[in-house]
Amino acid sequence: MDSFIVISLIKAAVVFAALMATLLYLQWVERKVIAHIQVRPGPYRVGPHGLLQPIADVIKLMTKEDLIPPYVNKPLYLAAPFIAMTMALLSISVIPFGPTIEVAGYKTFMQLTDLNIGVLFVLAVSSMGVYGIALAGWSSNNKYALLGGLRSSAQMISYELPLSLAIAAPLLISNTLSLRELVERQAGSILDWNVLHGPFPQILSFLIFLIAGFAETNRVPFDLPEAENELVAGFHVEYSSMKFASFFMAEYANMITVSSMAVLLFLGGWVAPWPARYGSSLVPVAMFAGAGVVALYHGMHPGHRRDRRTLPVFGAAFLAMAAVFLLPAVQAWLLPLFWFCAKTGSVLFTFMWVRGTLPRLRYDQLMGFTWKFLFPVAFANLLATGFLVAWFG
Amino acid sequence: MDVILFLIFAMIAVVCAINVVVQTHPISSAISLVGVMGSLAVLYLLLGAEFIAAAQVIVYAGAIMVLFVFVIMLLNAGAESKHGRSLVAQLLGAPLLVALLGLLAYFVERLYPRGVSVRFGGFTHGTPLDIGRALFTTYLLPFEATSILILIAIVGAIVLAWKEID
Amino acid sequence: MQLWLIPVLPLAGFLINGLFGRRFSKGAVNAVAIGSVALSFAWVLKTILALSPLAGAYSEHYFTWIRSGIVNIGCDLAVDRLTIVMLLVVTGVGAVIHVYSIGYMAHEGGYYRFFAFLNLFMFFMLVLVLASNYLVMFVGWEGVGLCSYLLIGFYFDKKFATDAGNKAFIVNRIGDFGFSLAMFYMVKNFGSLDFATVFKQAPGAPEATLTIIGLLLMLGACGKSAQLPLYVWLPDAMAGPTPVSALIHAATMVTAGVYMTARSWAIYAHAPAAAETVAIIGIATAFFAATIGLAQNDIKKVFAYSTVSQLGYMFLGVGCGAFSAGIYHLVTHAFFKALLFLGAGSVIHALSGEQDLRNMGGLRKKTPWTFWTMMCAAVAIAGVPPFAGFFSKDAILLAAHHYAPWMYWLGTITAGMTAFYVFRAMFLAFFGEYRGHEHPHESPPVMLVPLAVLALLSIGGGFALNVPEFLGTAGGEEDRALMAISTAAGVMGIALAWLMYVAKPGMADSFAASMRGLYTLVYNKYFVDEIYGAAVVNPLVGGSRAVLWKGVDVGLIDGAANGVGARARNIGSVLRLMQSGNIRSYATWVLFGSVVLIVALGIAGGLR
Amino acid sequence: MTEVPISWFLTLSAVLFVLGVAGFVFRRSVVTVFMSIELMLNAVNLSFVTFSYQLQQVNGHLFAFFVMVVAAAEAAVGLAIILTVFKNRATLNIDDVDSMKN
Repeated sequence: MDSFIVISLIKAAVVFAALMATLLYLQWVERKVIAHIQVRPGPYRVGPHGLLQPIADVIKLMTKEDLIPPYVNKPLYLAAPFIAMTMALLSISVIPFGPTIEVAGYKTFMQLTDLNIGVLFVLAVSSMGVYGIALAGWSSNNKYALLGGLRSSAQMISYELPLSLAIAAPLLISNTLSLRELVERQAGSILDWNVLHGPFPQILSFLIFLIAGFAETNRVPFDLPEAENELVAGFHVEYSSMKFASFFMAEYANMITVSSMAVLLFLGGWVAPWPARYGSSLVPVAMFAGAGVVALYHGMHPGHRRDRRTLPVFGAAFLAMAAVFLLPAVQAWLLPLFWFCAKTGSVLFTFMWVRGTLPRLRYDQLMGFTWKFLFPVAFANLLATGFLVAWFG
Repeated sequence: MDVILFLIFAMIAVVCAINVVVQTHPISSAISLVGVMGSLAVLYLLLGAEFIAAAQVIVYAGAIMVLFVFVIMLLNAGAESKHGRSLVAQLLGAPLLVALLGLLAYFVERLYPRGVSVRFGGFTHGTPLDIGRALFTTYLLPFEATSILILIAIVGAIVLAWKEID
Repeated sequence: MQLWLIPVLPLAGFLINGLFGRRFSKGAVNAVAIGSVALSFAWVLKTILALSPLAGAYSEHYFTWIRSGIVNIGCDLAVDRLTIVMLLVVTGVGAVIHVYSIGYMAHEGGYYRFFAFLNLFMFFMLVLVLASNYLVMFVGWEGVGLCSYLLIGFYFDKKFATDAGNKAFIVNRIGDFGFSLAMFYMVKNFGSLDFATVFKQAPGAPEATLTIIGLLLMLGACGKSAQLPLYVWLPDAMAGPTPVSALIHAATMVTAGVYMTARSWAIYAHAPAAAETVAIIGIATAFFAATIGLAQNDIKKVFAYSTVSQLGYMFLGVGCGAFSAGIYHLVTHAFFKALLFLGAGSVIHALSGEQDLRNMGGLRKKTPWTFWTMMCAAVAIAGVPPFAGFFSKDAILLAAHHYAPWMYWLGTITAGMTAFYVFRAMFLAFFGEYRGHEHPHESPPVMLVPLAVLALLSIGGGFALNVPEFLGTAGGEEDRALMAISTAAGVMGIALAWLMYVAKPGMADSFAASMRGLYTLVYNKYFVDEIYGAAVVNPLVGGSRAVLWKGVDVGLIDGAANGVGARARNIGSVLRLMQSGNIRSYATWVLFGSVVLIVALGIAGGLR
Repeated sequence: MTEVPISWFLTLSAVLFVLGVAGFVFRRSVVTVFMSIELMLNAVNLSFVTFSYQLQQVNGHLFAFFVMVVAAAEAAVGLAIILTVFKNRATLNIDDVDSMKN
């Protein structure tokens, strides 16, 4: 009993810290990615390659004046960012990052808690997320904010349907609602992942899930609630300081949730693309080593003066990481974690990539797209999967 | 532990429910109602109804109440107006309510002596598997009927909302 | 042997034509209607070949229709020799008349409707004939009544046609009432409606029972076969198209009563009183109708009364115990009377709708085919040997002589009158000068070929088809003297007609003038319709108006309904005060109701 | 004492139900009245699930599920009606909606 509580607390602390750090740096990564897509360097001033930029942003936001406009509905105005943030973080608690591990004699899951209705839990929590935005829009007592809130609630209700339907299809194949079992049933090689699984590959529902996920997280090209050029920022126009930051963090946390759900449902979770006996365990080593070598090489021939010191440091760190991955003692939990993070990172990169590529939709296009195209296709896909499962299962 | 959980969430539920009734602004009522539903979901978990708890949050809190909030925002409904009166409701309402509550409580106490009690984990047949099995065997016809009902409701809602302003 | 195919083929024709005929061309309608009847005829022939020599009855059971207590009624069809005769007449003559109708109905509206109804009639008639119990027979019985109604009122835009249809239907109800009572009585006493079961029990049953059943059945037969006193509908039924008169109201449907009586001979054989009543009604009808026929001017009316009269002959034969003679006459009558009607139709067709004999004359030259074929029929009905009518009529008269000589003499006089009025019509139509205004023209071949076929049957049908022998009940010994007397009566009738209408055309009028009262009486059909109107119809209508409408309907039913409404409104005007339209008030009332309900449940002990 | 008497759940359900009725009877805003109905439905659902626990069978959950489905359908139609009424009469006060026509 006691050890359970202690382990849970430790795990919660670790996950929370890691999540916060990720949230901080995810924004840096996104700014960098967008910048490179648009052929510009992005943040570069604060710290090497702008690496300290997030810290600076946090300091800036925390020290800013927290302005509460006089005409807002105060309780809800204050509650809205809190709700948004809470709901965004809550779903992380059921997401598994790896298999059972043994640390100092204690066996535990690399997961805060394993629910046998994990998928439903994530759906439930994410469906509550809309309150944050809707209430923020309404309580601000501002027409732009109200419009943003209205748009977001309509959009999120609408896109939840294809999202749920797209989730249902792989669930039919795996026949479980527990996220952990879901991954365990995709174990093996890349061909066992739901996205490519057996007689009924779920490519279609994977794409639908991704598209609906963009909409659920209010990302480009579906970011109408905060369309800055018509609604001057939408639902959070009246927010400043840490409250504003909360909405931002909630959005990124939601992105992470959606990405990890995509990975768990379709891409096999922490399972390597091919079995370790064919050398999949060497992939991270090779990657880190390659990155280290490249960094070292650029450190020898620096583009900037400062890089002469920073790049070799990073190169050395990467090489050290590669070495760590070779240690058998940590391989058991580090490898799954690596694969999970790699896959989630790839999906997150897709998010950024899309943002840097696609223009924003018009509102009627947005609604028409989900109701007239996405929903029927998701439905047809679910039906087909159901029939195939009944036929072959 | 179970008693404490029950008392906490029952308290939240009752307070939120009272708030639903006494708040004059619809959106406050709506948020309070979400609170009631959330705490009820926890109580469902306590009773071993995992699926219903999840459905409660997804369907009620996540869809129906969002729809309410959406409509309130769309109509920009303010605090309710005070005019209009119902003599019957004013005269009979409160006594009847008290009578109803008293009767219900009395019969519950009379019909359910203290012997039967609830303990977390005392009922394990509320999983999605059990629900699904019952839904597609014993309750197949009602299930299909509800799907027709939903379809009709969608059509009806569209027809109603389609009407232009006179 | 798939007997069901025989009636179902025309039914299929009815369904096809009735449902889709509106879009069909006339050729397609013809093909369906005549094809179905011809196939049915062919199937009858095949049945005969397959079942010959058919010593006993052959029956098929399809399904149990009604099972209730002791009553077990199946949907059964059966074939025996009697049925075979009827089948051949119905399908054979039916097919010929279908062909004829192509020409006759060519210019009429509702072409597909006519053929659909004809096919439906064939279906019901065949069910009637094939039935192996009284209930299935009753289905056909009612069905042909329905078709008769539909076809009499075929020109439903004409008041007299619809009135005639109503009259036929209502008068038949009286007869059907008798038939139903007979069936109930049979179920009560025999516990069955199957022919075989009933007839097997009949010899042992009390005579009173059998007499009651026989009389009730006779009432049904009188309605369907237009006997006294229910004959009044048949002359009016001539409002329908002429092929209908020929098929339904001369050859087949009206003989259903004769068929039914003959079918039930096992009952009559043990109920002499009932049989005697049948014979008396038959001879009375024969004589009575013949007298009316003497003075009619409408060519179809003449033949209609002739039909009534001839049906009387058939009943006479059946009633005298010579049911095979009655059936024999039924067959030959079907040939020559159908021919007479079709010929009359041809004449009417030639004159573009003219039916009054006084506007005809001299048509012998203009329409030779019609004249000669009709002449065959006229000679046959007059009872001149060796034409068809001679044999059958003679068989009946012979039986009547055995039974009661006065019936024979009355029958012979009637035979003379028959010859007279038929030839009167023939002479008025075909001899002398043409008195009309239309331009007569011979009918198309499609109408003449059926005439020729029926003419051949009228000529040779008598000695070629010995029906009594086929039915296994050959008549008694021949009596040359009686034969000669009846033949002489016929010839005398012809001669008298010749004298009065060809040799000395003025003689008829002076004769009528000299016997003014009698002539008026006969000309107006003894005022039977008027008597019925005064005695039955008017009191009924008046009574319904005064009592049922003013008293029961307005006073009682409307009063009760309005009273209930008024009370409800009074109560409502009080309760309305609760219906404020305020939703919260309603909710409070619902709350009030639920509290009361819970309290009541608690007091009643429902919540324990 | 770690177990909760089953009557507590039912009493809670009764309290919530009565609060829903109170909202229906005393509130004037159509939307709030509607939400009171949802509150009553929730209270009844709690009873169903409790009974299911008491009888150790899943049927009560099914009833609760069907109630949710019906509530969803009702919300869709009801809110559409509220929208239409608001369009036509520009009011959300339930006491103003007391006649079939204006």
